[in-house]
Amino acid sequence: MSLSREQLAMRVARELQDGYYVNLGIGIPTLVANYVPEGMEVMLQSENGLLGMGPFPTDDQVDADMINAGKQTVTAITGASIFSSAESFAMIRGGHVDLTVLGAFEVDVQGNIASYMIPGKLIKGMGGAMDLVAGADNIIVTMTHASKHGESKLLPQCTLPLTGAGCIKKVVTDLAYVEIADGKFWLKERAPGISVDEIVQKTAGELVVPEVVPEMEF
Amino acid sequence: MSLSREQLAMRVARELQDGYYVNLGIGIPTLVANYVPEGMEVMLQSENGLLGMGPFPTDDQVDADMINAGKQTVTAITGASIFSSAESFAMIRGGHVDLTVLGAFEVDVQGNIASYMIPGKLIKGMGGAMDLVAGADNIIVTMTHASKHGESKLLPQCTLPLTGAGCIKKVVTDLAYVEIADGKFWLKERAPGISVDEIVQKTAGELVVPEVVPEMEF
Amino acid sequence: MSGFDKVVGSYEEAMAGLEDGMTIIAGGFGLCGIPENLINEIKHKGTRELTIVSNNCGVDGFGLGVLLEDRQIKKMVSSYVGENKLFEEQLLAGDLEVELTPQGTLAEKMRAGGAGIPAFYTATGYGTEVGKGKDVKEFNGRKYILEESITGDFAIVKAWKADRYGNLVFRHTAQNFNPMAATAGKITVVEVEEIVEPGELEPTQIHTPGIYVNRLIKGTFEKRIEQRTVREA
Amino acid sequence: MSGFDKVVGSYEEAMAGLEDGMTIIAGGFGLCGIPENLINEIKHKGTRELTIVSNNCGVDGFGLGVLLEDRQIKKMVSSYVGENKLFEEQLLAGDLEVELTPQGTLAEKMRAGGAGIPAFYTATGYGTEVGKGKDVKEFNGRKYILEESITGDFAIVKAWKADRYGNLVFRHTAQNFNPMAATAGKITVVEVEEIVEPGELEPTQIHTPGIYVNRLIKGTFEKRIEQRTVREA
Repeated sequence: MSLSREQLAMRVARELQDGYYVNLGIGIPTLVANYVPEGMEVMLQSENGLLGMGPFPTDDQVDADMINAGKQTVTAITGASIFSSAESFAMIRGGHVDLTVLGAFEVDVQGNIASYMIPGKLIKGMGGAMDLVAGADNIIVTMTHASKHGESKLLPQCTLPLTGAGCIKKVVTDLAYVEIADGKFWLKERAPGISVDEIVQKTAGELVVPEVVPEMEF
Repeated sequence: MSLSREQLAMRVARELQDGYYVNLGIGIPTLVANYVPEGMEVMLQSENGLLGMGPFPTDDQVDADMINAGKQTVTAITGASIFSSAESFAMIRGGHVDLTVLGAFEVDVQGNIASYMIPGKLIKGMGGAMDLVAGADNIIVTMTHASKHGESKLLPQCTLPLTGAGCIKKVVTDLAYVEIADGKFWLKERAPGISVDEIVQKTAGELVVPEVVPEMEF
Repeated sequence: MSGFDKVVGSYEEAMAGLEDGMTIIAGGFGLCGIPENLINEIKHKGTRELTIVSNNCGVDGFGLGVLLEDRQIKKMVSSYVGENKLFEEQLLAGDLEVELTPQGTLAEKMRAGGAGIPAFYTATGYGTEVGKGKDVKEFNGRKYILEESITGDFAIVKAWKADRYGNLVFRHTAQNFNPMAATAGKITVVEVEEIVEPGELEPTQIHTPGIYVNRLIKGTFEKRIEQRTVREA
Repeated sequence: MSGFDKVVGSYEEAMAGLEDGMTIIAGGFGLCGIPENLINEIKHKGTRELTIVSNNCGVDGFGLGVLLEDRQIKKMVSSYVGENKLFEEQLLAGDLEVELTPQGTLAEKMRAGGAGIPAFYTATGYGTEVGKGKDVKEFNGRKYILEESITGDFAIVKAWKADRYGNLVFRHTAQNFNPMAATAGKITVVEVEEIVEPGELEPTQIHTPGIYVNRLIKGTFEKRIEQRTVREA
């Protein structure tokens, strides 16, 4: 079975380390916050200017002046700091965020990522995504391995406008955990019950498959 | 009689306007604060990160954490703000300070200024002076017209390392008020009792002298 | 004393001098911390052919979105404009120009504009559409693109508290782009929830020193919420 | 929980890993807001061949000046170094190198270093010794020079209050270069007068978010005054 959204988030959460400052993109990445391992503490950075993002507010805590980068009402945890957008992106672009998790439309064997625009269809803008992929050393892309129509999203070359060039090294999909190096995808783990054949078939870019491909653990 | 330090400061103070943000350099410029015309309010910027510098503290107000750019203990007035050096120079370099008053060793007909270094003799550094002359539109240089040995400080070309190139338009000396434009000095006012001849004689750079040169008022 | 009293008496006075074709830099992120009344005054004034630099363009019927209704905006410089249909319509019809700018680059361009830095290098956007036609330079083995700063004829800003010197404090995440916007306007206009007595704001805790502020007005705010998300108590 | 507890137990631990030949960025202006005990620890440690980036070099016998006594400094990057004789002696003897950098450029270089901006254009220093050999570019009819950012192996910072997350607040004008220095160290070490409980610092009033801070220690400070100037009461 391909991973559920929750399982994807659980797998990504295994990459967390105690004391990490983490920026989570909209969608599946946001769910990662629900699976921080016990005894571990991470601090969430929201690029509109909040370090130490807490859970959604209760009804009586809702405050229009307290939102996250997805424009949702949120709270701040103890130890949080709040600052300007310039300061927020100084943090991000200066490489101070330990881990960035974001979604994508496509990635390719060169580590390129396309995630913000489908010409003629979707022209909303990149928001902070270009800054995040350019500023972080440690990025995890989460997405489905293929589109609804079965088209691979792990390509020899991205077809959509890029969000960033040569910046992606780790991809967690609903089928596999794949790393990118030396112009190739490297299969590291498969989702429980998913065959290597299915992953190979749904990966358009060159994929290096080791003799043994362990199943993901959560 | 050539102007005293206090008279120099008084003459410069006539250039103040109500609501001006002003940066005063060390020495004579600092004295300008004592001659702000009645009913007028100016705010002093100190480049170590203080807008709204007040007088020196009384003995019991002295605080090691409260100093000005000259490293003297100071106070802050009501309405002051205190910030980082980057913010302070963002203000200065961004052209937000209305008037800058500073001393100099030499100025020349191109509006160049030399004020921070005498090779082989004085190598203390430029501090914030290069930022101030590059960031301000409205700069007044105050200095003696000539050295103790009678050598003019208003030159065809500065001989010392420059603090800034082409940035000075107004000079108040102990003998005259001179403007700089079109590669020439323009004599605008003479100190009370000082003859035009003496000014001409002590000005090495080309000086344009109008038919009537009014005496300075304070 | 009057020289530092930035308070003006009306929104008309606050936006006096705004003319067709000008560039306005606006604070706010989504609908959070936006100068809603100053925007409404621009709508009321009917100024046209505006270039607006703002992270977003409000929503249909609120925030900067209201300026789309009478086609007052010629061009938007934004990082994300996905919240309004009218925007999309005008964009597809060619009535509106948009310069998509990465959010961090946008914030930095405003800061640079206010700080006298005409341009800076950044890794953001290198190898993408954003980098096309821009100078590229390598530092320590990595490639960066040159981005130029932004300044505006006007900056419109929303703060929480101010004193009459124009010293500003922002509330929670309503700070966002406002401090940078405040530095980058030839004329910076600020609306606030509360004007306090001089001396009430602790000097080291002022987010925006009054030197950046030209006009100040106290407003009342709707503070619409774009995505109300709550959990069980 | 421990992951965010930046507090270390000793000055030795605070400066652990400092090696000969490293670059240290130091906060402070004159003797105001200087990390005096961290500096003393460097003296005690005897590390040599250091490049120190700091607006000033203390005075003879206090602040960074103490590192001159055993010739621990190879190079200073500063805007003003006129306060110590030992400095002048070593400079004239060729034992010490100095890179004079305009104060605003120095502050901006540190900020840029922390913010991932490898270089920026500035008008400061154009046409002077400072501009020699640097790229020149014209924007809107004015010429600017390209200045590169600075980062350090260590940054040493003095703050007033901190919580154990490393969130910092500075006191009065002791802020100066400290916030920029804090962003620009691979390892940023901060000494403070007081460590408060998490939550005591208002989130919007934190000058330096803890993300920039690696190690934190509570010290006691002499706070020497360089120019005591007073008026009659």
